[in-house]
Amino acid sequence: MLLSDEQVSLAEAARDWLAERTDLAAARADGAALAALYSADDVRAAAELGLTSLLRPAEGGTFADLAVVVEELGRAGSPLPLGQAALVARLLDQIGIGAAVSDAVADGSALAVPAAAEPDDAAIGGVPGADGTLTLAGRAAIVVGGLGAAWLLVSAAIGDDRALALVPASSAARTARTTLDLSRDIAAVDLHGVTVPAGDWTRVGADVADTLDQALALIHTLDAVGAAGRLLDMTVGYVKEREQFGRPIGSFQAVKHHAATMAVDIEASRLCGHDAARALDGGDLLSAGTAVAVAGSVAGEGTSRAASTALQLHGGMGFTWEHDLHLFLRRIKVDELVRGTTRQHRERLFATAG
Amino acid sequence: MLLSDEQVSLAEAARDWLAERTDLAAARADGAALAALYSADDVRAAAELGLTSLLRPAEGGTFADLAVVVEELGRAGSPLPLGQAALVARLLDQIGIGAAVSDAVADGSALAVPAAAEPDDAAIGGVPGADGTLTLAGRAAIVVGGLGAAWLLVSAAIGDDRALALVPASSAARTARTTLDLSRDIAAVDLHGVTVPAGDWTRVGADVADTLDQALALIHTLDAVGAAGRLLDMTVGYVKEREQFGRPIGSFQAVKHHAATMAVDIEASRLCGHDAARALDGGDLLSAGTAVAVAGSVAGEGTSRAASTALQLHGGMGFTWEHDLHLFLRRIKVDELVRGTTRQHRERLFATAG
Amino acid sequence: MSVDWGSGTELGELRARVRAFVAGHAPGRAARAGVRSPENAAELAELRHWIAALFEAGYYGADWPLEFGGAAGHDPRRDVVVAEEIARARAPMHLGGNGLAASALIRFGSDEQKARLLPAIRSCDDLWCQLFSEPGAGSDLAGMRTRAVPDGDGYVVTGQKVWTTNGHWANRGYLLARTDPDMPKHKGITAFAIDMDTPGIDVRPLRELTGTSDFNEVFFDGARIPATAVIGTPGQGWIVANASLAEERNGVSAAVVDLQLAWEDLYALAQKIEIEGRPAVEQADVRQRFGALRAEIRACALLGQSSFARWRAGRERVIDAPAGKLWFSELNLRLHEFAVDLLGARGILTEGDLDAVDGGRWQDAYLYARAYTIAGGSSEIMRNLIAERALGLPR
Amino acid sequence: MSVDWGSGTELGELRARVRAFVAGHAPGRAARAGVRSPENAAELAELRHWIAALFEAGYYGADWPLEFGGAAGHDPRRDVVVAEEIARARAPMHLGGNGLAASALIRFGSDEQKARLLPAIRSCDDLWCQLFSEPGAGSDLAGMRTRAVPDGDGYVVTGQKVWTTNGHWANRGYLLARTDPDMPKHKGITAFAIDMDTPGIDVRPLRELTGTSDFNEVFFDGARIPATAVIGTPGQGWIVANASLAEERNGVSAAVVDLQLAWEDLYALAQKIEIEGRPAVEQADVRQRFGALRAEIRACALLGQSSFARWRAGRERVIDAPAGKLWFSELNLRLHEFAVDLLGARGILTEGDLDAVDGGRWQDAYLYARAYTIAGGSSEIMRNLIAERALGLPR
Repeated sequence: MLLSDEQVSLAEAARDWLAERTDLAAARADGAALAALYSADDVRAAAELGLTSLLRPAEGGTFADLAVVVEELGRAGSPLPLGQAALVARLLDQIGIGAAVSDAVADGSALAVPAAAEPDDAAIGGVPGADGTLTLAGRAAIVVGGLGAAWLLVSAAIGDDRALALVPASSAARTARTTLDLSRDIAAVDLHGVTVPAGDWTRVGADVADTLDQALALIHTLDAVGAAGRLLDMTVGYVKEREQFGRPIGSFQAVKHHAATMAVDIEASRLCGHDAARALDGGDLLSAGTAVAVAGSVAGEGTSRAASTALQLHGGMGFTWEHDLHLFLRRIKVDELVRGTTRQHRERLFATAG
Repeated sequence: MLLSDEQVSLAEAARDWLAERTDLAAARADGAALAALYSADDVRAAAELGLTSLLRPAEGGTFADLAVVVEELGRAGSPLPLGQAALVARLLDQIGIGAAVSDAVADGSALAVPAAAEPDDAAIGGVPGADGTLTLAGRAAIVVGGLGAAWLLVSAAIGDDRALALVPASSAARTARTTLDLSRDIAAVDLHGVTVPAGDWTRVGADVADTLDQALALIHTLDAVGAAGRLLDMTVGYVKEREQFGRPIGSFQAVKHHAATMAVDIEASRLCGHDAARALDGGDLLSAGTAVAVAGSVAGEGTSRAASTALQLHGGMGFTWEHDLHLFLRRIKVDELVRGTTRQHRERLFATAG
Repeated sequence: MSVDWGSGTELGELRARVRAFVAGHAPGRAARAGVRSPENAAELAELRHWIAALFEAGYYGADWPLEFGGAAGHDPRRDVVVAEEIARARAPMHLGGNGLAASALIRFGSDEQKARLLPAIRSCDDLWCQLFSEPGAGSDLAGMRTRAVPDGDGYVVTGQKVWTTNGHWANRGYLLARTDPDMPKHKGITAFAIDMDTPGIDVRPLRELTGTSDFNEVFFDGARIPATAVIGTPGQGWIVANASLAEERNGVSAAVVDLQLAWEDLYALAQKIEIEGRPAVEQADVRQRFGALRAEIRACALLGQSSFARWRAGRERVIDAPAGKLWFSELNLRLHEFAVDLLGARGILTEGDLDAVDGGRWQDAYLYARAYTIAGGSSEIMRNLIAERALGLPR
Repeated sequence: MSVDWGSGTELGELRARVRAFVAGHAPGRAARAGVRSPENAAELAELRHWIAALFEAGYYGADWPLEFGGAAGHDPRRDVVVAEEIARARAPMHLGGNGLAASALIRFGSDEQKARLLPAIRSCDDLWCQLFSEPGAGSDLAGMRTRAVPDGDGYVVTGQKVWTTNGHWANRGYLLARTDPDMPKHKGITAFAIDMDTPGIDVRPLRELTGTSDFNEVFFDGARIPATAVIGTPGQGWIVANASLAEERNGVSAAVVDLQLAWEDLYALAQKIEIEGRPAVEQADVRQRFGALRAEIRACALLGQSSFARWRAGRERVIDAPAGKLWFSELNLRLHEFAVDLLGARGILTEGDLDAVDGGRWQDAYLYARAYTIAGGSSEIMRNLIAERALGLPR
């Protein structure tokens, strides 16, 4: 269950690359345009590193590998929706539509992200036409990467059936969201009246639809783990340097205990996140669903608590707009609330225990 | 809202007297008989101090005064159900039955305690007979002071009406309870078939029945506040003396912060408890009901947390049977769970907010 | 909504009058958490007008010396009622800097200072900022490094202050600086009443993590101030500052009113939203949280009232103020964390988003909440204080 | 009940065999929390028989040297499976003292000691107690004060030990004592294998707050022990003790199984009880707590497995063991506090009361739970360790 040497290398490569490419100052810019957050060149470079094709069956990609990368995206505070894109590439390959889009994602010439209703919202509906088209109705309230993506893989319901449909992002009505998160591109996507040609959509089994939901949830959990890890590093660094009453505040026992609690919360969250990734690789959707909910429950509480502690330990310093701290705190809160809240994960763990 | 000079004196007198009279070692004795916990002489002496007649209208007694005494009973870990007895004396005076019993309680020749079903249990039923008697059915699962009392004031339901009935304790089937609490006399009281003669019972308004319920709940809250205060004193004393790594452990910042949190929890709990007592004196039962629930909610969590911290800070020392610590921890947990749990108090605060 | 929060103080007739006055005169207050500065000159003018009206009506300044407009036999409970009613109407409070400066001047100022400076506080023609906090000191006020070096008939000030509310609007400053670097810690500090347009003072706005900008950094680069600026005597600054800080009592009851309003608004919101297809208020965990918070808010009020009553009776204890501060600040944080979580995925939307609930106020308050656990002595400092000075644990 | 807790280790065939063996041979274990001693001689005999059978079958002691019955190429994951299956069947575990002594003797003992002492551990003819903790030292093992003064061909021991499990049954003791008082802290400590019937050793039962009596105080008053009792070399005691303590790894996975069983039993109980006239399991707050605990138990298992895997791979980190210990002990406390609270007023009834739920086991476990956050390095010590040694914060 430890990371393989390859995974450690992958993490390091992603970390180095992201550290160089991520401009957190851009996230603080007022009315930050998406263009300021990342460029087409960033996407191409990520693809060259293999980060968008990590999950393609032909590459032997695994969720366990993806977990490593997503954690680094969170740690960097990166705007790039690479986890989401890699997931779309995998699903397209798996269900046999949109081969060209999958290739485009893999080579970095375009981004594609999933568009699905939030768990508590009404599902996006699809009505099949006589000519093999599918007409969509409904809205994905929160789509991470929705503005920058060229393509959306829409998770839709046809009565009791589930379907996935690939639509050009430009065909949907997209609105930039103003959220707690300043470091990512988040959009509302309205799909009312979008018609998907035959061949660009297909009915899928519950397994595929569930994989999409679970993987999306897990991406946010792992992102939060990475972001919280960054906050721990920032906090440890700060309390070693900062002096009060003539001593570094990191030498005060209460500060030590807070930092230790952060470290334990993050370690437990990380282990649960990686365990869930392995469970998704294992292919048993019931086990995977449980593991994803476990990770969501443990990390939802643990990473938000860690973020809150980080802010407290930074004192006034962390309270300023210019400090990076709040960017990660905000991001972690968003990760906790979208694609399944901590509360929803716990309800699932209770309801499936019978 | 501060204690009056008279109340401070009352508290001090009760504290000194209880410190002398309370034998915590007896609580630890195996199969401790009630006789070992307290004697008829203790009751008489308490009455002489005025502790059983504190609430009698003719004495100008107030719940605010009672609060002071009950807190001291908890602080001492006393087995004496003086709050309960004082409450019975007041209610008997108020509803005009059992004058002799009320006097006996006041002069310490007998103890009387309320017997009521726990909030989540079925009420004790009463069926009036043609001859003016009342025949009871049902059970009070937890009656503090039930074994040592000569009389029980039973809170019963006659259909939708409420009634109070005074019965000789010997007429009910009483069983000693084995509970977490080692320092108090707790009994189950079965009242099936007990017939109460005319004149020993009366229908009462909801105000009287509610006062009984609220006062009983509050007695447990204030008892827990006193017990937690004792634990704070014990803990502060211990961490000042006990050395580790060559320093008193009370000089470690994390220990300090735990102790400070205890102190704040207890202070808030105490203020809420005394506020509820004043609200009961105020006579507006809606306000009083809210204030009692506020106290139950704040102190239920606060005193149990303080007890748990006290045990942690005492380390192995507090883990031994011979140390008094666990007697108070146990008592606090019982105070939290009987006559309304923290959860029930919070539900009430929600439900009455509309 | 009609939650019975218990009556704070019982000066009912005064309360009714203040309530009517506030309803008739107060400008609105933006639904933002915490200490917020006027956003523009128009807001500032409105605020000056409102504060002056409160002084004029005798609701503010009643505790001042008679010759400066105070009332004979003033009952401090009246100040509590005024503060509560202003908060209840969501109207702006007294400016913190002005209140603090007035209190210092009244207790320690020279007759000349009082005559010159107090009237302009009443009329609100002057705006004061407090210059205490430093980037290097934080909760360790004694570690202050800004120096005021005696030089001829005055002092030359060099150093940096931070978290200066209204610094960019203020024309007067209430400054603490070290005049004697050889004295240990909090000795050798002096309080000053300075002009903010003194050459060598540079005020730069500081933006908080909420995105708003209510505080400033203030840089002193050889700013020359006259000896007459000293409040009290040189070296007495620590005593002056502590005495005026300790008078910030009415803030607690106003803060409790803010909590009550937030609870009531959140309760109303919970009636409308659904969780898992059922009204949120039918979920037992939601009910439990609301019930617990209601109790904790009441406890907060009682902590404040008890502390106030003890102060009036001359029986204040070391634990009183820090316990109230701790309880309030942590409760306020819990309440707003709960608010954001209650909203589920919609909880991420902030001011500016069309779908943001209540204009994003819950998210704003959630982010701002940590200010209270940090500023004015962090929770850690409060716990140290209680442990060492109230419980007597060894340093 | 069939909660999928995730597979701990994957040695499925072994697991099935152990499960059958345990079902066939194990005596029952009382539903009491924590480390509990046999209550009488009959229980003790049953226990000896059971432990010996586990050695005989090769489920225990497989990691021992071949000449003392160990297996070639032993895979430590087998030990985890054995521990988990014994816990899952609620059967008694290996005696802590015996395991610890064996591990110390195997790594540091002389050939003579091994030949003399190991066989009686296998056969469980010997019962060992661990003599480490002292009333004055607690979590500060380096502050140990019991002295073993060199005297002729041996040592004279004076001092006091406490929290000695099975002290009243044990015939052997694994003792740490200070042989050189001039050396600082943890230097100058020596490990000994002693006979408990040595004159000058007095074992007195200690009763815990639960009312049961599983520990002892052990008084040494000039007890004379031979030089051959030294394990390793004089002054090496700290290293010996730490090495053997570090091998208590299988305990974690067994403890997780205990948590899983407790959760499952509590879940079953929650199906039966009512809160406010509705089944407890329909209350959202109850559901939330169960859901959260299920996740936290799984996290506990993963912390243990990760730590174990890192150890096997030679990549153990400072944070691993303390993080697992902290997580387990605090989770165990939360779970049992929840259990007692869930029962409402009935939660006060304990063993011996006719109406006590499940014979009072939840109350017993609730009281016992604090032992885990105190013993074996308190939560405070664990957090210090993580902060200073894993995060590098200054002392």
